[in-house]
Amino acid sequence: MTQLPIIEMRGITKSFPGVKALCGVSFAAYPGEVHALAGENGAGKSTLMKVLSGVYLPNDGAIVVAGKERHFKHPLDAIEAGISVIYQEFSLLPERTVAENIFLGREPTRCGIVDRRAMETEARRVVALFGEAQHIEPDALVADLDVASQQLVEIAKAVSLDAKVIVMDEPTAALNETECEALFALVEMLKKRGTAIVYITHRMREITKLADRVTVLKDGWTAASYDHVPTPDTIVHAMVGRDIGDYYAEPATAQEIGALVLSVRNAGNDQLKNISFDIKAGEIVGFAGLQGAGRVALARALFGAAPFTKGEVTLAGQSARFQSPREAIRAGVGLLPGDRKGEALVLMQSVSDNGMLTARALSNLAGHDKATRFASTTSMDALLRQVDVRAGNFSQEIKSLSGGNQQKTIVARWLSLDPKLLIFIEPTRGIDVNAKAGIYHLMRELARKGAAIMMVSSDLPEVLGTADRVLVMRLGELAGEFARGATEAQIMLAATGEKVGAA
Amino acid sequence: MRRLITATLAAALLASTAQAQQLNFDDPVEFDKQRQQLTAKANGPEGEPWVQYYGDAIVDTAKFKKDGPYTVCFSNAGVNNAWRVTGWTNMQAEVKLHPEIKELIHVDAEGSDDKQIADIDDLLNGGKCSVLIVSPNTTAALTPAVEKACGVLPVIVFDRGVNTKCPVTFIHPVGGYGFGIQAGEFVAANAPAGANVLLLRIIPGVDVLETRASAAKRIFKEKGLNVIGEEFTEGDNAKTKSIVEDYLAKGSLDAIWMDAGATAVAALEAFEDAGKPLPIITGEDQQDFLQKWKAEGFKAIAPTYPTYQWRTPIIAAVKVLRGDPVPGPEWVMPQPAITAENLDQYVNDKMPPLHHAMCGCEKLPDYPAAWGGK
Amino acid sequence: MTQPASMRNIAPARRRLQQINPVYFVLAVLIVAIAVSNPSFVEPTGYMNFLKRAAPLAILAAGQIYVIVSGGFDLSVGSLITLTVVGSSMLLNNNADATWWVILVMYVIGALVGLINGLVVSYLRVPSLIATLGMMITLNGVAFMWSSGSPRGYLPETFRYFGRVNIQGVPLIQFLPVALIALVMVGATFYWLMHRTNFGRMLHAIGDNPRAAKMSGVPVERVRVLAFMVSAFSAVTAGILLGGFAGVSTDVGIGYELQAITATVIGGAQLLGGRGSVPASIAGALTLTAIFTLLNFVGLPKPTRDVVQGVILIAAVVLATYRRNRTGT
Amino acid sequence: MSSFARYRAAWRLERYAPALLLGIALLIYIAMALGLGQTRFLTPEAAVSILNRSIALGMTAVGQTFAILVGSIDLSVAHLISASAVVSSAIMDGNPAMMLPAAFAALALGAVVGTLNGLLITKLEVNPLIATLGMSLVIQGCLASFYGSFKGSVPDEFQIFAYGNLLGLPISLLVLVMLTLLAWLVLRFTRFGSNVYSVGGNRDTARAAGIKTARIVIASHVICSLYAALAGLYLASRLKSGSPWIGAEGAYDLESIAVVVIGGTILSGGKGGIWGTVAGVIIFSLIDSIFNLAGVDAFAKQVMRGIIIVAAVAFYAVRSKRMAA
Repeated sequence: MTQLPIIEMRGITKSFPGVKALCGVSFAAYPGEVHALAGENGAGKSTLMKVLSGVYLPNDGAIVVAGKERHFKHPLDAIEAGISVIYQEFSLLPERTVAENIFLGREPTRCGIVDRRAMETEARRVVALFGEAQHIEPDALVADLDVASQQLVEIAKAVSLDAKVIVMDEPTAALNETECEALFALVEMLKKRGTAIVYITHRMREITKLADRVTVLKDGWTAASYDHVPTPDTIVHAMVGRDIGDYYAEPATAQEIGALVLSVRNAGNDQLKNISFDIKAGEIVGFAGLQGAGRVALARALFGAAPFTKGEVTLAGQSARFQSPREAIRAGVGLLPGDRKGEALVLMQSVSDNGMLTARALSNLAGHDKATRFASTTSMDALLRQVDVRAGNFSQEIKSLSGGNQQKTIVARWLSLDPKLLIFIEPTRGIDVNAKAGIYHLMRELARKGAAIMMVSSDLPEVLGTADRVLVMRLGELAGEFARGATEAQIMLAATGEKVGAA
Repeated sequence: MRRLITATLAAALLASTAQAQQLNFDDPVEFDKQRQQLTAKANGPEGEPWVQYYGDAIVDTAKFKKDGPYTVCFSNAGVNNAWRVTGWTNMQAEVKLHPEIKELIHVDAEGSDDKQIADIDDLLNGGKCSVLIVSPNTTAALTPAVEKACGVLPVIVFDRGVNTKCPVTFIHPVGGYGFGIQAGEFVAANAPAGANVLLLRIIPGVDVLETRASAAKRIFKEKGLNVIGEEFTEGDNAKTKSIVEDYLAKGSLDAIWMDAGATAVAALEAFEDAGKPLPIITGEDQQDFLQKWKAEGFKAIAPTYPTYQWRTPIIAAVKVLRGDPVPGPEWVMPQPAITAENLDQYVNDKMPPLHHAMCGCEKLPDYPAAWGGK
Repeated sequence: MTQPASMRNIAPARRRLQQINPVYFVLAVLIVAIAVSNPSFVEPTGYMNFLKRAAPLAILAAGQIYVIVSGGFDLSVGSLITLTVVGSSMLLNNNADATWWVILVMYVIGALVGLINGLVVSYLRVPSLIATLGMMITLNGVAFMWSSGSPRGYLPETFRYFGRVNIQGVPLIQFLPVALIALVMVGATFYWLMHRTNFGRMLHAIGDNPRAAKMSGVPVERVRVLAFMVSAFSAVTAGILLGGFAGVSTDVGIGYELQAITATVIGGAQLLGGRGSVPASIAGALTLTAIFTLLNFVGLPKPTRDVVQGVILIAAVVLATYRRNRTGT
Repeated sequence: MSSFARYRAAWRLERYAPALLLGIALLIYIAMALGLGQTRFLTPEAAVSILNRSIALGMTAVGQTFAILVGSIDLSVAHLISASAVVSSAIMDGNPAMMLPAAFAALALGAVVGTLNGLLITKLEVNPLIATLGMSLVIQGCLASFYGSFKGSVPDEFQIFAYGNLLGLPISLLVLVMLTLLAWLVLRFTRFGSNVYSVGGNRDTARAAGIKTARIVIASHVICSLYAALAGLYLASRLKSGSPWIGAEGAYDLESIAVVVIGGTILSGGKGGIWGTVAGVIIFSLIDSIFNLAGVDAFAKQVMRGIIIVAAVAFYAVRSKRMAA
């Protein structure tokens, strides 16, 4: 290519208290090209894009747009420079309509009056680009849409901006096959118009299919950068930095699998139907499926956060249809939520307090906080050290710890209670590679000690590498069961109910 | 920068208009008039000050003559303090003495001018009222509403006035200067020249309280007393006590002058708790103060703003509706002070602490139960 | 490993100094200023009167901080104070023998008020600002209804003992106000409950992140209800002290809710929950009282006091935000 | 979930809840009037008089809606109302020629206060409750030290604002209707209005979409303060002069907040609207009228009011999945 890049990021460095998220990363996007940005969770992809979109100010480095150095102090600067980002975590306002969300902050006006008709016409036009199957009324409230439709609104927002650069952060995570194809067609169309697309994914198939260049990030560094599309193996190697083999822990041996711990029969609620499965002590059971397939709903139902309304559940022989997390915890169930900041951490409190939280919650309210029935601060310190939480001291606020150390603290929280069943949801989301391996080994260690482990993850290689058995969910039901050694293709097939050529 | 300039301008505006506007609460003519009234002989039956009046201005009310039974409407500023509670009880009891009154419709403005204006509007729209009694929340604010009512039916105003002569009569005791004079002269007569006097006030800006203070200050100045402070208590016991404690910590206090006596006992307790002898003090006719006065025997006077004035509007209303003449357009009634000599007449330990003794209610129906007494 | 280099190099002593809540320094400076402007303050009558006067607000702040840490507000405390004083006077009617059971009844009423506040916030999901605003209006009405507008009984000396009496003949300090003993006892109990028990930790957790607390097994509703009950308990206590200090009146409690919240904010509490300390809130209350006392001694009129209170309130929050941003926590 | 359903705007109870509450209040009122045989309380004149009760509260609440929608709150309106009333009446001082300058000064004061509130909240990151509470104390203090009592007086020409009639309707009511319509137009039809909802809904999302969130918050506070200043002008006209306690006396700070949330605008922002607030104001007036009709005394009225505020908000809140604190 002889063309000039539309945008170029040079030597971007960004650090947060306690974490260095990006270290001298460079990146460029050319018109009419798809530049794939690959990397593990926590490699810095999202942070890089937030710098590009003006959400974060970089500590060092430069952004050059059309040959001119720019400093984005506010997202508006980036938008004006023609950069549009579709974030992984949705940035939609649930209480507003589809059209209002698409035109958030840039509503068309006529004589100062918002031109609702123009808004709805344009929204209709953009949504129509996705094909006949995807029909969303512009005046529907976003809160009334399902996850996939919301994703579509996100994309529509960027498309309607007519941006020079569109960043898509794992856009297919919630889409089914047909929707994916429509998206790919859309990407091709945008390419033809001369838009530069930054496509963040860790799905090799999408890279192979769409990308013109590939950059791989790892732990905040540029691990590799290619002006062509290399083989998936090369990319994976650059992403992971070592062989998959020793990355995951050893599977369970036949002897290690013990008595039945959890048994679910014909259970269901408004999101789940007819669920039946078992988990034995010492076993890690992975749950795969598309976003919205009911895996998280199942975990929350077991944990009593969104209880089952029918069916039977037993835990170690006892009836176990819990109505609240507290009830579940008392009976020996633990859960590590996927939304760590939202559902697990109390950010202003210390590492130690976060570890002690559940032990204290189950103890006498008037009891001494340093020595509860389940753990004392001393035993918690030992646990935290055992799971290898790295902090200056355990009385510092947990806010300043990295994602991996935060997650390990939550593991220690549950360890102190010796749970019979431990549910991990997206256990390695936003965690760096080394910490990931640590979490995998911790899970295995727990299983060896006799816990039954349920793991819900959208990271298919992770599920395949960690679980002893994989259950696949689709549309709120169990759609298949696979022993260790299944391929991604088999699982995707079960998850989508369609023929898939997964990487 | 532009914002800064705007802000400065606004502040300057505030300050300059403030300078230009100082209402006059120190009127020597009114001062002398009220001083005379305090010692003048009132017309009307002895021992019933609620029907007594000064002067001989009488208004003819024949044009309001109407057959009974009557519906009396009363727009009340509020019953938000003990004085008004005693008064309101008086008024209700007075109504029971008049069988020709079929109904007393009472609307409570809860201390809000805005609401009282709306209330009067409602009463007029209701069309049931034979006569309207108004106890205005503030003088200026209620004037337009009262003017409007005058066009429709006879209006009687009492307690605070309005800036219009349209009501049939405006019933009130001698006034703020009179109160200030009684209290001020007592302190001046009993304290040695140069004595330290602390003025305890409720809040600034209320006309009747301002005139009390200006009268007292005029007297203190004449006598050469040393006013060492003028503090606002917001009628709060705790604040009053704290303020007095602070003054006692700083130096000696010989006398306390109060523009309203509600917190007099708290002021005295500050002396007690500090182990200091009780000062010369001016209070009001609240029972707790009178009882303490009787028990401790300190030098005190209790000028009153008598709650018996709440009986008068009902009496006047009935007269007006019958077409009988009433004192007016101002009905100024006596404003006695309680002194050591007549204290025993008013002390009554069967009555609740915040009961106002100058209520003229002892012979009214349901006394003392309705007033909370035993 | 995650500590920035600059933090490591600070001498331990200085670091500890930085960790001390600035409210204590501010309070110390104010006390010195008062003592300078009015030398008699250093005598027992001076500072004991000060503490006695500050005790109700300090107790109230120590209770309010429970609700603040749990992520809410309690605006109903002022009215509850009024209700306590008015209700006690109605029930007691100068009958000294009834003191103890009347106090008990008042605490039961307080517990009920806290319980209702907590239940409304927890189960009806009404924001505490609105729930306790409604309670404030309601209780005020109840107090007036009960007394038909003006309280009809005296408070006997046995009741007023707690707020008024100084125990004489105490060595060193000559005398000791009972209110101060009450403050120390309540302060110590509240300190223990907030900073030494599981309850206190749960309180921080639900204010910090209620969803995470729920998912971690914290009985969120129960803890929240208890927080409102503690606050109501402190309001009844403050009411007993204020009634004792100054006797019967109908508007004792007015404005105390905002003063209590102000005190906790000056004490560095995080509004909307997760951070706050009982001793610092008490210090905040003392600071507020000290400011008023100082302005009084200096002879500034009330309007100026309002302005100063407003400015200090905003400044305290700005300072706390600035400190937090700077230390990166 | 694997294919896109055809989504249309769904019918939602919340949207009609304020109207429902208003309907209930209206029914009670009518039932009481009929029951007591007081049918003259059901005439158009009576309706106008009910609405006329709450002009000042209405103006303040419409402004407060902006502050709450944007995710903030304003406790300084009560004292700002007093300040506006006093300053304008002091400047007019009975002189009709000074009417415009006085109104301008009051509005300028409102703009300054609103800007300061907004700056404190956005630039110094002070919690809006504390920022506006502090501001409220400062205004109160300034007011009391400059003006002790009623100041100035309003010329008769200016009193037309509060007492005049046009086409058989009170001018003040017409002004309130116009101000309400204006607020509705701004919120519904301008980009700024959309931005208010966006910033209130989620400040980070709004920022990421390129909205200058600080400006929106400041502007919302300026609007809130301007409406309060207008309420002050109205009260000056109604009371013939400005009193420094008129705002606090009417408890316009807490009442306006109560009215807004009764109207279904959620305290955390981003959801609700002007018509809900209007419903809330009318509900409050109706409650007043119902109590007056029934002859309930002021104290019992207070008790009921407190309960009604909580019950109305619970009516909305109990269905939402949000955890309250």
